[in-house]
Amino acid sequence: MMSNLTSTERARAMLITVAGVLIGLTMAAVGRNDPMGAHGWIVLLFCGVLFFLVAQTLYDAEPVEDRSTSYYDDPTKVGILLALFWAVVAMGMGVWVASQLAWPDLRFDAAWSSFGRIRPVHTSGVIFGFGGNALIATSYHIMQRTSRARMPDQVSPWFVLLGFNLFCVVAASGYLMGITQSKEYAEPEWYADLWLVIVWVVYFILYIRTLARRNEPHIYVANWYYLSFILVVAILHIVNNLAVPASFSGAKSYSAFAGVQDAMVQWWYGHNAVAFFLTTGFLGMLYYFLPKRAGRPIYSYRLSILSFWGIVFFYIWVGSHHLHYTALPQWVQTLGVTFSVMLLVPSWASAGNALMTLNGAWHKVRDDATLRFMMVAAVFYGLSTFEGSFMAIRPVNALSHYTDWTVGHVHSGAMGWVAMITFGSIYALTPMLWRRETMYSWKAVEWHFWLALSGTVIYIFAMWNSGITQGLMWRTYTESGTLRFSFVDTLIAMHPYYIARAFGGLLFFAGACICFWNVVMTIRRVPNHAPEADYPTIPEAMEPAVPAAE
Amino acid sequence: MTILAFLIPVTLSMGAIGLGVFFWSLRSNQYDDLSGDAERILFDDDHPLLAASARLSNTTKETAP
Amino acid sequence: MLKTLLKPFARVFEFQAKTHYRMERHSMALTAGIILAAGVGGFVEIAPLFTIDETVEDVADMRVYTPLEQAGRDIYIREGCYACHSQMIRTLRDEVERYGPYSLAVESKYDHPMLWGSKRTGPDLARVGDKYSDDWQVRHLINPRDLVPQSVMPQYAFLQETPLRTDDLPGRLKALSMVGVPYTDDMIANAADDALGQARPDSDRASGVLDRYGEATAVRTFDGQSDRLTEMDALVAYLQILGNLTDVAQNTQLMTEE
Amino acid sequence: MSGIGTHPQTCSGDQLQVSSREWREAEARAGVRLLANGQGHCVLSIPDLRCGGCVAKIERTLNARADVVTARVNLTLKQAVVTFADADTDPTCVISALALLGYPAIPADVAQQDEDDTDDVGRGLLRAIAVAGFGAMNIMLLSVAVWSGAAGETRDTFHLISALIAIPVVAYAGQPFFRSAFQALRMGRLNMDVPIAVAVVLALALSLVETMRGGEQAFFDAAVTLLFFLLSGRYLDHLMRERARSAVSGLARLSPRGAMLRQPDGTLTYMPLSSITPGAIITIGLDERVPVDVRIISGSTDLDRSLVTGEAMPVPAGFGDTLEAGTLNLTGVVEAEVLRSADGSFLAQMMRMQSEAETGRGTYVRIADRAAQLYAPVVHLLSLATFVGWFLATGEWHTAIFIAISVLIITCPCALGLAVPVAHVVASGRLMRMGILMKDGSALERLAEIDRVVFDKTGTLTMGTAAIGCGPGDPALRTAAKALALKTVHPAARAIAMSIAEQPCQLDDAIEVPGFGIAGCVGGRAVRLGRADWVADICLQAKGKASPVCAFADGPAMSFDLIETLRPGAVDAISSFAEAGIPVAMLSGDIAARANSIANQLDIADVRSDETPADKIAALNVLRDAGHRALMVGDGLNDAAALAAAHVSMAPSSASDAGRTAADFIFLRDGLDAVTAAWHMARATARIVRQNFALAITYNCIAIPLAMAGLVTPLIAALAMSGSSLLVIGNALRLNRAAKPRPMPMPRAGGMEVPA
Repeated sequence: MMSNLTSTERARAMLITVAGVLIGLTMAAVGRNDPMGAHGWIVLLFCGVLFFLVAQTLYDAEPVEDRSTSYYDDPTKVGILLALFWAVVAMGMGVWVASQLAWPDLRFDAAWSSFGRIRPVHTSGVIFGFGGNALIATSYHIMQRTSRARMPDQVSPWFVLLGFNLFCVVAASGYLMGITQSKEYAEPEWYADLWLVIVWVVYFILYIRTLARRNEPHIYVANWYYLSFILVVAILHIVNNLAVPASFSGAKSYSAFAGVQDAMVQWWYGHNAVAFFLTTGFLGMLYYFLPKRAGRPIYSYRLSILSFWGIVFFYIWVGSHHLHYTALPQWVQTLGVTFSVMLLVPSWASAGNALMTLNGAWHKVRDDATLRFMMVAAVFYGLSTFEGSFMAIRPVNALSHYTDWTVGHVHSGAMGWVAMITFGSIYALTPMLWRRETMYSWKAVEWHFWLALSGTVIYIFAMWNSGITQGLMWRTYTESGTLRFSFVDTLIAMHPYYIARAFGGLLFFAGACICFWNVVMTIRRVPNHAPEADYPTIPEAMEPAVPAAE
Repeated sequence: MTILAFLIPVTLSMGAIGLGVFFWSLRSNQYDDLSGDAERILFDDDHPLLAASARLSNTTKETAP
Repeated sequence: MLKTLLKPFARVFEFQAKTHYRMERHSMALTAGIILAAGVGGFVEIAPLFTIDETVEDVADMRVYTPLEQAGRDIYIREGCYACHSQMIRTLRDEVERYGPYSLAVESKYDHPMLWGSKRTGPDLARVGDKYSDDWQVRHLINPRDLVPQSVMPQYAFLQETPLRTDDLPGRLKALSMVGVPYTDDMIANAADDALGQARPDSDRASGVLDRYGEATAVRTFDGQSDRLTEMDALVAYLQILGNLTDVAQNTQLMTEE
Repeated sequence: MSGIGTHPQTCSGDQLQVSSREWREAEARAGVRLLANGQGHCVLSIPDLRCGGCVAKIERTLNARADVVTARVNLTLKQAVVTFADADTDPTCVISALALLGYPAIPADVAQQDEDDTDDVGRGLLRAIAVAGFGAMNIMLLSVAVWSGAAGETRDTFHLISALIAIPVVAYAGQPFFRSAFQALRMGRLNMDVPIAVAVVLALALSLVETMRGGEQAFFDAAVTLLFFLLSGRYLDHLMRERARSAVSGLARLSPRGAMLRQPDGTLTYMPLSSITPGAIITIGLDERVPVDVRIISGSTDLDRSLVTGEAMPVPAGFGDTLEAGTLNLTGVVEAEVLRSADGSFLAQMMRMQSEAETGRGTYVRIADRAAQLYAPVVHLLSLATFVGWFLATGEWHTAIFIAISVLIITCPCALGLAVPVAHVVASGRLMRMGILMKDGSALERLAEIDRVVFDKTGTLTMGTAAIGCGPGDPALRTAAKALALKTVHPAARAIAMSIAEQPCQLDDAIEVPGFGIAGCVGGRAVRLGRADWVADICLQAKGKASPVCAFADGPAMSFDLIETLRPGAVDAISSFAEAGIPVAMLSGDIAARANSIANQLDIADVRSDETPADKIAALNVLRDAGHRALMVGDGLNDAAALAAAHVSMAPSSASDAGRTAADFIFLRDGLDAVTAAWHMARATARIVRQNFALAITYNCIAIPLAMAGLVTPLIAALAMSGSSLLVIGNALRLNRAAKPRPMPMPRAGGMEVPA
């Protein structure tokens, strides 16, 4: 991996790792009687290992490969493996956390293993670890292929990828030590936020420079989606994490806004993190890998551009639908409803566009599990966005808010759409990256698909049932006008659904493990037996059965 | 809701950036050959296109009529 | 490294110069540019005229958290209690009947960050203050299943043994005052003593707490151990004050909506 | 080479051959435009470009060439833009390379390419839509906030922000409407943009006043959303016209750009048309169009004078004959003396006639503008009445003005501005799928109103290419005729070769005598195929037969009678027009015999033959003056001007370029059923547009009283406006299912034989 870097690049990489070690050292020293000190050691260890890796190869021979005739794929390869590593770790945490809700004593007798601390490890682990790494890896691949130009330099992709993973490690370890800002999906503390800003700015500059030196004049629509993902997440992250540290030697910080203002900013960020991190980023992935795997162009390229501008405009204003019936002024809530419902239009435009692309290639979807992953992802994207718009309406929200229904909606989007499209893209990408004919075992891909699908469906149904039951039980009155159920009664009613949810999560987790195993085996061993049918894309009759829209 | 005095300008400026990018995309005629661009990704041969200038200097190529 | 980093900006400057020249040629684009520039300029001047209604009610008797309560709140955040407990009673009849008057914006005015929460695996805690005795809270935190057999809440027995760190409390209050919480210098200076004082009703520091944070401040040995100041003291102190920072909601509550 | 035939041959065959290849290269090179950095830039139109695979293949081969800097294929416009290293590289080698790949390419008309290279109007509209969209979105957000309850200072602030957004947006995005409204007013007539501009400006002004006063209601969002909807309607209209125009302009130009001039020292040099003066000597090679009006001074040839007579049958021309510019030189290479300069030539006259006829049609007032004439005054009067009424009733001028302007806003012209273009876009999409290209929206409107149909014979009712009826019995003569026919490009000979099934016999020293025919000898006996009087030189029997004739020296002579086959669907097209009670006429440049035989065969009563282009225009003008609206279907070979003069016109894809640019509709497939299909579609669209107007009127009848009663708040205005627009667009989209053309009747057995 390191052999492809020239000596100057290795020197620069080493310089950066040395800087990292120094930062770790200062954090450890300054924060010695504060959990931040532990983070100092972690940073030191992380950069130290990297330093050792780079130092080893400092005096090796210069790389011989002619850079102008090939793309730079090493970071993408490492990115995919890291994404799968985080998937397994974070989904494992998810299963553990879900089981803790069913059987509370399923924990170690130590502070770090309580539900409150390991839940954020699951959420940040899946969103940033699995989703973030997958987005970075696929964006490296897509921006080079669609611009038909290599990345401008070879250090910044590593800096972004490994810097981002350092952020994930610091975040996860921090939660276990109790370092959190308690703002959902923005829990990491102030120094981790600052570090992410640096990484993200370098990522944005890397992306823009690659596009600037493109040899293909047209910038493919997937790049638009990725660019909006990077730019808007940067703005959201900065605005939501404005905070004053209690002291520069401690991890604790206090958010700049308070009460109802902080609620508005948090959920302006919260929903747009979903919008721009988990939707536009992965739509970019969909618009590249689905056509590539199906061997057919997108049904209507003009529609994909139109829905891009639609999504970018509509999503920004819908945050307040998380705060119905709260102390937020009435008109801000109504505003959230109006735009959440209008948001359905661009969302379903993308979902429809993806499914219509498969028109005429359904036999491939039947035979090729990877394409089936992407197709199911598009279906779930349509379902979860419809469910989202529906839940944003005030009376429905009155029932669903604070219940498990919200959790069901989140997971129909996360497991059904985000995870499925990522697994599909990884299965499409891995043979290409490691120059293999197909995945190591196509049966494993089929197994993973059915495990993932059944896991998701079980999870969602469990949460729908428990959510609606909980919501209704809270508001049930006896004839004499008193509340019929105490809160504990509702908790007792949840127990069977929590078990079902844990089981669904277990299936999904098993699928992720199979995927990790399959990818590793694809890398390590060339399949000796001829794989029956993991269909490489054969460009069949190019005429779509339904003539393209425009 | 004094926070809106902060959130609205942020969102309006993001909208303005979007508009600026749209104008740039119009000027650099990104929308000339939509059906062609949709198909183009299907046929890349997985190695980068040499920049036009680089290709010209590379004279070893055959010049069949 | 810097040179390569600045290279794109060189292109941006050159791009800007080129567009400027081109804009001059297209008079229409130039007029549009001027209008937009004027618009933004106008916006900045007129901005001070902006007065978005202050929807947060201003109430006299709203008080800030004492150092002990604030420390308890930080522990509440550290342990991730917000993952299962919300602190926002909605304007719905069943919630008002189950939890008490619906929460007003002023009540979370000094919450940095707000803990309204988004999931109720456990009950809403917005008005749990003084609903249970200190002793109930302590025994429930040590092992929830002792008091509520079906509870799925984790045990926090270690809080009873972990001493509360008070040396960083002034720094925390100072940071909070920087983000807008009206802590006086006097409060910041005596933060550590006030924290201990609030848990030691008979000690001399207790009087300092009362005159700084008001007579109604609860000064009790929250965790039942009068010899040590533990994190349990802080957390229970925080739980007992939830909903009691101001009683504007109780006495101004109208008939709830719906 | 024995001097067969009576006309001296001055220059040898091969030297003239060279000139025609040189001419072709020069012609192509003229298509290359010089770029600033010294590189050549050329646009090649590649008609059978279909998929991404072809794009990738072409680009890979072209980019691999040393002399090509970049080659980029545009699949939508089916064009390839090639940049050469230096400006004077010869594009024909690229064209041959493409032909090798299986993609024949013709240099697209570069001159025309410049104009629509940067389609400024479309881009300007798109920019305006983007700005209006941005404004509408953000103001809608702030307005929804105000409507859902933000009151007091917050509302004033939001009104202020909306104002700050609305002023630049309306100033920038409203310009297309303000400009055209201003021009219309300056000329003292009302068009549709006047009410729009007035409504937007007044809405903005009123809202600003309300903001300053701190009033509750402001119409910023109404003004900007109105602009957004109408701009999209205008863009759709423009897009449709652009799509039709690019389909037409993609084809090769009619008259060449230059000619091979005979210099005093005898050498041949390529000179652009503009520098050719009367009296100069030029050579015209094989298969070249005559650039200017000339008189032949040496050599003889066959000419395709279809541009003048409309007859594709070649006509011989020899020493002393004058050739009109635009005619096609088929078989012989000739030297000729220039009579008139390029812009005085026959072709230029034809073009001028056509453009005059087209401007005549320009006066056709589109249905939207016609409705505006009615709509604008009524609405303005009503709003004035409201103002006066309220002022009298309440005495305060402010509420009066507020309600008056709300009347103006609520009667939004979206139904006019948006529905008509949407209906036309949907119709043009449907027609495109049926293989019919439509030039612009007004063509569809005009086609719906026709009450007369006029057909041109050759190339429209008939297939245009000659076909052989019956041939001679004697096999030896048939094989000889086939062998001879294969030697020449003459269309009649080609038809003969196709109609004879047997293998051609061995033929030695065949000579083509341009203007007469082909001679050769088979097994020692001389044989000739060509004009009757020329064949008669070696075989007496041939005299008096209808040419072309084929005969051995002193052997039996046999003549081939060339016949014209009818276009498939011709009979049904005529009969369906007759059923609908629309009289059908036929104008033909052909001789009376052939014209009448086809006419009674299709039972067309009104037939006029031997019509020159001028006669056709006169006939059409007579119809127009009599108040009839005539549809002219012709291939425009000689009657391009007539096509332009008719109320609405249609041409087959085989028509000449002049015809294609003049016609409103071009049907790509051979069948004439396309004419009836287009007509049905036009009537269906007219019905939908009428329904839309009915919808708009009913909407206005509900909305105006409401507004006059002062009940209209910005929320109701927004809902009403978007509701009415969506309603009307929905109705227009119904066109997709409606008006399915009647299932295609089975064409009857084979074409009808008609003596040529």
